[in-house]
Amino acid sequence: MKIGVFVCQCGENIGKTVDCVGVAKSCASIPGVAVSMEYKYMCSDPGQNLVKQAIADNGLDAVVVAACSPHMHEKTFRKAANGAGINPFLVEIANIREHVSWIHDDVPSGSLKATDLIRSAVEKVKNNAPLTTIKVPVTKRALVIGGGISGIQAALDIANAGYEVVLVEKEPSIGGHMSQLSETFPTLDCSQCILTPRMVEVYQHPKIKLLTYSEVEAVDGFIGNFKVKIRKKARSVIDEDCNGCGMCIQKCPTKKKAYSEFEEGMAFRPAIYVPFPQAVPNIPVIDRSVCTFYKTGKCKICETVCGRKAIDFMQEDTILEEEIGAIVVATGFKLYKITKPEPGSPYEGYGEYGYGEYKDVIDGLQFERMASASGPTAGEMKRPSDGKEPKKIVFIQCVGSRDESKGFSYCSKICCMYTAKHAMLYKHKVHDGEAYVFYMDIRSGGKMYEEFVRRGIEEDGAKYIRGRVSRLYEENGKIIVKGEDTLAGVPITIDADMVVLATAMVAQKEAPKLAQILGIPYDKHGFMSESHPKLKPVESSSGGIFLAGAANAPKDIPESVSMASAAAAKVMILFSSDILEREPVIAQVDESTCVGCFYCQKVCAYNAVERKEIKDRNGKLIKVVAYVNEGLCQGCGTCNATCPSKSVELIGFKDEQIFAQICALNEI
Amino acid sequence: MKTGYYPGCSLEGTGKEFDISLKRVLKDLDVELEEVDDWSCCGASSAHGVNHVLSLALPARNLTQAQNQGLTNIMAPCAACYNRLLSTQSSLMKDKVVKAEVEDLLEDKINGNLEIINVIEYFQKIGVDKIIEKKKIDLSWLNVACYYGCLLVRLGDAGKFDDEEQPTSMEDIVAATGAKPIDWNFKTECCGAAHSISHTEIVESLTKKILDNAMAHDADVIVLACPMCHSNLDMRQLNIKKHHPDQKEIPVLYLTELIGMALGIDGEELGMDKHFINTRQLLDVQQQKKVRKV
Amino acid sequence: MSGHHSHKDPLLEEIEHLTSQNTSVCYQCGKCSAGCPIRDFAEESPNKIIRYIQLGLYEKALKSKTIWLCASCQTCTTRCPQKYDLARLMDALRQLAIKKGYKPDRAVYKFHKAFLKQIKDHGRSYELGLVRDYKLSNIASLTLFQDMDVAPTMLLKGKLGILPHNIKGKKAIEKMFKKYYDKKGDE
Amino acid sequence: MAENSFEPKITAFVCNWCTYTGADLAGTSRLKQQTNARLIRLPCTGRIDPVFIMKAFQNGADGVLVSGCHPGDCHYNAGNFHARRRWAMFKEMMDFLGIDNKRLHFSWVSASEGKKWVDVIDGVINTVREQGPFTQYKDINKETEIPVK
Ligand SMILES: Cc1cc2nc3c(=O)[nH]c(=O)nc-3n(C[C@H](O)[C@H](O)[C@H](O)COP(=O)(O)OP(=O)(O)OC[C@H]3O[C@@H](n4cnc5c(N)ncnc54)[C@H](O)[C@@H]3O)c2cc1C
Ligand SMILES: Cc1cc2nc3c(=O)[nH]c(=O)nc-3n(C[C@H](O)[C@H](O)[C@H](O)COP(=O)(O)OP(=O)(O)OC[C@H]3O[C@@H](n4cnc5c(N)ncnc54)[C@H](O)[C@@H]3O)c2cc1C
Ligand code: SF4
Ligand code: SF4
Ligand code: SF4
Ligand code: SF4
Ligand code: SF4
Ligand code: SF4
Ligand code: SF4
Ligand code: SF4
Repeated sequence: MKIGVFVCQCGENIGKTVDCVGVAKSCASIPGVAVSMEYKYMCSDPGQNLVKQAIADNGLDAVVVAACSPHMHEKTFRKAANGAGINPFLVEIANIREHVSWIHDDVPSGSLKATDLIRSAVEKVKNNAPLTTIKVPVTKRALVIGGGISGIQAALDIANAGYEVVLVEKEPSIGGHMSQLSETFPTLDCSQCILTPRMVEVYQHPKIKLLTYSEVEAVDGFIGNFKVKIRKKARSVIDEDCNGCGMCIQKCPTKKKAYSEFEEGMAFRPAIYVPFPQAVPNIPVIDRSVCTFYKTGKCKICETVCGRKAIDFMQEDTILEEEIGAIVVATGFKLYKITKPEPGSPYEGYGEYGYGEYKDVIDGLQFERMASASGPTAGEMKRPSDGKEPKKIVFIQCVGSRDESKGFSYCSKICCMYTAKHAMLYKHKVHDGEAYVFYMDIRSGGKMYEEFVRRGIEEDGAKYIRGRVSRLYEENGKIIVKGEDTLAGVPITIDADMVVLATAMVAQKEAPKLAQILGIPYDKHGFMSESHPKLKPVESSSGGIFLAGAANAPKDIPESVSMASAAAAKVMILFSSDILEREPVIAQVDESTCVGCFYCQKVCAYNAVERKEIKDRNGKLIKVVAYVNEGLCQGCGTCNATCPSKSVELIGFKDEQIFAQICALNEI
Repeated sequence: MKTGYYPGCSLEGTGKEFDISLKRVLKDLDVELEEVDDWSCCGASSAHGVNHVLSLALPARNLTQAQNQGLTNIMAPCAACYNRLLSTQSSLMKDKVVKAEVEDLLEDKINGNLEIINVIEYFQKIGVDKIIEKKKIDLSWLNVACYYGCLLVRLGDAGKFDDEEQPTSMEDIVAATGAKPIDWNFKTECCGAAHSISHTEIVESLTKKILDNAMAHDADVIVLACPMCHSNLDMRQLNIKKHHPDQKEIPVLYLTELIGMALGIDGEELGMDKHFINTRQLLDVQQQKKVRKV
Repeated sequence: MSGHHSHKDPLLEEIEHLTSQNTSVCYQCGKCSAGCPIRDFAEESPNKIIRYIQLGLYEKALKSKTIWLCASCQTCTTRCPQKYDLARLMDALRQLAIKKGYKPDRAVYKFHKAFLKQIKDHGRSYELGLVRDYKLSNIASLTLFQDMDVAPTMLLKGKLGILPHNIKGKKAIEKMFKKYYDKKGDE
Repeated sequence: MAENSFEPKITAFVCNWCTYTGADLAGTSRLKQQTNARLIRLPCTGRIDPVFIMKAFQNGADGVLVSGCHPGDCHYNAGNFHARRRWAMFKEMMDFLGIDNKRLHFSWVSASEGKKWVDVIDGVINTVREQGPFTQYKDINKETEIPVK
């Protein structure tokens, strides 16, 4: 092998404290080095030409450049060498600027170190093999899971960039929690008014395939090349035939058989229903657990009244398969319920607040529905027990959140804001009412957020009391609230007409299951984990899978939307080329020596190691070995260091390469 | 195997009727207890309040007594004793250093295998069916407020036998007697038992709130399972009446007394004549029902 | 890679040792105080007591009447969102107050002492003796004679034994107390 | 070489994303250091095989430093976690071979910790210098069967 060594002076940057001429001279005597030269600015055009020329003149096979950090110019020199016909992976960099000249003043010892580093690079390059970047084709079709505001935003952004999107929502309608909100902080604009147009846009978008009442069942493959199985649950209504006239809903006799999920249990719905009037798609679904026909075999009134013959009692779940290039997970959150915990649940309920026994103790979403003009009380403040207007209302913040003893250590981030909103909405509706807010801290970091909270206190007269409530109980039609004002140091008891609990935003119950299907990590609370908390907040750790909105952590609407657009941008970056090029630094298994212990599989954080069956000519299974999926492997090399039989090696950083470097540095 | 019995000091004194009624009722239910040999005081809140190691050593002595007697479980009817015995065993098993210190004082070893139960758990074990089966008197005219107090359910890390905030186990037993357990708000509110003698003014105020809430929810009687709570809720009504002449009285019964009433046992045999608040009226109705039934 | 070893006040270390907990976990939410039965009778709220400790104002905590009024009901401990066992802190502070010579609430302290004396002398608590001893040590406090009203009734109803019940293992208990106090010094 | 002028050879195995970049930063900030360390850049500390360390000692390194991202900050999610689990094993192996633990060091240096890098590397060099030259490599060669190249 003929190797060329090129020592850069970087003007005075290297030249001043490293004897470049001397170094180049002594490197010439390293076995295998055919030419060794120095130059003032190696990265400049003349410098690069010098390298190219030397390659051509000497018929070099490999190149070592001793210059600045590889993070600066590795790419530059790989490209230059490639221009002269050398495989880019036969170029190694010795960092003699950041790691030598800039940190050492002593010329002799600095020069010695520079020589050592070059020798180490030379020995490594001798063991390098020509490699080609990995090219994977990209299916330019995105899957968005979850149709809340985050999923809607991501789907629209990607679709508007011209790519196809499959949007999967598990409920009968898209819209998520935002569709339940009355007005939104910090502007108090109507939630439905800004959301509905976007829902409709999704429905009408030619590039978006909307699958509601559907769930992702399996995901195979890797970045650019996923295969996704989606279960479309039986609606009992044929989508294509239904025109959303609503006759079936009107005539269904089971008017009060089920609590409306959308109204948070404060109203009823029949067996056949759409969650709310603006639902998208406006196609009803039959809840088979409630429908008289499914229970007794009689009724079918809906079928009779349906002019479009759209009811299909025999409909079954269908499984769709989709080819997908990138995935956005936007499955949102759930609100913590204070009811008694289910057996086996790691979370404690709120016994001291009555485990949800008292009718006039409601949660934030129930308040949203009560405040909403289209809600069960048509926007009037009427407490659930007797429909009276509450004159004294107490809001309690941090219920569930920041409560280690209930299992949730984190702050839910939005409840300070929505409580302030609730107090304001209440005061706007009940002018002679009193609103008290029990809080621990007010967290209102955001544009116009603090000003919003102050307005609630200063203009609308909400009374804020710093302290956690110890107990709630019902006495004579009042909810007795036992608190302490920790600022004044006095106990406070309030006989409230209604109490609203700002309960924690928690992960979807099924989120861990979905994360496992996708092969992405989730935190101990069930929120999907980002790849890096600062620099890769929308990437999951699996290539091609991105996160948006409250599925990742408690978030408000502006944050959810920004994250969704960011995730969409990441998808578009991926889709902007037909093929994906990746450094070939990936692990590779030697099937002949692999003993199939799968320790490598256990340590791989990317699920990149798969099982592969080796069969003989007759199809008889000989053994099962590890196989590294190129698309998933990120090249960390952990498997390599773990393998007891040394059967999996990280290309570019193989054992021989590192050994060669070690030996070169420590010549006895 | 018999259940070990740790009556505790109060059941020899102020809580005598708890002991009397318990033993009387068990006779009718055909179950027997075996008293822990030469048991000593558990130190209650006094030792606990001022001295950590002693607060463990005193109950621990009873654990070793029971162990040495070959018992596998101890039933302690007094909520304070129950709490002390249970948490002592649990904390000694968790903290080896303190365990060694205590064992040094005791000159004996703790094995940590005793099952420590309270009177409610004990009746759960005997089975509510047995009460229903042996029931002789209709108590459906009686509204009962079940009072747990604080120590019975707040066991910290030591264990859990019922919900800390909304317990219902006593209600289940009361329902088996035929009486009607009512819903009320102060069943786990503290009556200040620790200050029973030292700060009567506090105890009076706390007790009054509890009594008033029970009566506001139409309770005819308060039923409980702790001699300390009993002396507060029963005896203190006299003091309260001194300061609040209009205060209504409400009889306070031990759970065992209520069970005894349902089994048709005479009030005197249950020690119900020892209360400060008269139980005569209750017993009269009980007698009428008895006569009518015959 | 060594951990941080911040310097801690010896008194704080003793408190944390006695309670086996880190005082800093309390975030001063006041939920303990809000549910405390003696809150209305105490000038300083229970959460203030732990705040004093956090601020290093140990004397204020040890002098506070609140630690003596605490009824050991565990309500605070049961409901603390940070799982801080405040009842145990109250125990520890009472012990420390005695040890450091701070004046305890007379009524409470004398009661505890009288109670323990009964156990030491008899192995069980002998209530008449307890009331007697307790009263004797509290001549100054007139209000406490109130209880004498009920004592005769109790005697009549057979609820107070006239003679103490001495257990067989009485000697062993006495020895236990002695051994303990010899080691720790009388408190 | 005289005892007082002994200059140890240190081989440092560092991850590309955190420590290598941190060392770059020390360079850009012109933070002066002793010249004894030679860095070997690996994608992740998870790639570091115990054999690398043995190999370095066998070939005459006087000290070894392993440094990567802070726990929880690993560029590859969990590589440094696996590395840390292995480090405990290294220590045992060192004991077994009778190599003083003062010759093998571990640290976390992030991409922004140029100053920390200097402190770490100078600390390691000074500690190893105090140990004197490492001469037992021949014994190790006998005891272990890793062939020396
Ligand atoms: C009481 C209350 C008041 C609020 N008020 C405001 C406010 O005034 N201003 C503000 O900015 N924010 C407010 N918020 C926050 C706001 O609701 C959230 O920021 C927003 O809803 C997050 O949107 P998302 O799309 O990420 O999640 P979601 O709205 O939860 O949507 C997630 C969607 O994914 C679907 N899904 C879940 N799992 C799956 C699955 N496995 N497969 C397919 N689909 C799935 C769900 O059905 C849902 O439709 C409030 C929140 C609450 C609780
Ligand atoms: C003391 C302090 C500590 C912090 N600690 C943390 C932390 O621990 N974690 C964390 O996540 N965040 C932290 N932050 C916040 C973090 O610094 C910011 O979030 C981040 O720097 C924002 O990045 P930016 O690019 O938006 O703005 P900037 O960092 O301000 O960058 C803006 C750039 O634009 C240039 N510029 C300005 N005007 C013009 C113009 N007209 N034309 C051309 N160029 C222009 C500026 O020169 C500058 O280079 C901290 C902030 C402070 C002040
Ligand atoms: S290659 Fe690097 S070291 Fe050389 S001149 Fe360019 S910047 Fe300077
Ligand atoms: S199913 Fe039929 S009746 Fe019902 S909305 Fe659709 S078209 Fe109308
Ligand atoms: S068949 Fe079911 S859904 Fe249809 S009208 Fe009857 S109850 Fe309603
Ligand atoms: S946002 Fe406010 S109310 Fe919600 S958990 Fe955080 S501090 Fe508590
Ligand atoms: S660790 Fe090595 S031997 Fe084991 S399965 Fe993986 S590659 Fe094969
Ligand atoms: S190199 Fe890392 S990412 Fe690739 S297979 Fe091995 S452990 Fe997994
Ligand atoms: S409840 Fe717990 S965290 Fe809150 S103030 Fe009391 S001790 Fe502190
Ligand atoms: S244990 Fe003491 S401080 Fe805690 S709630 Fe009970 S009385 Fe109050």
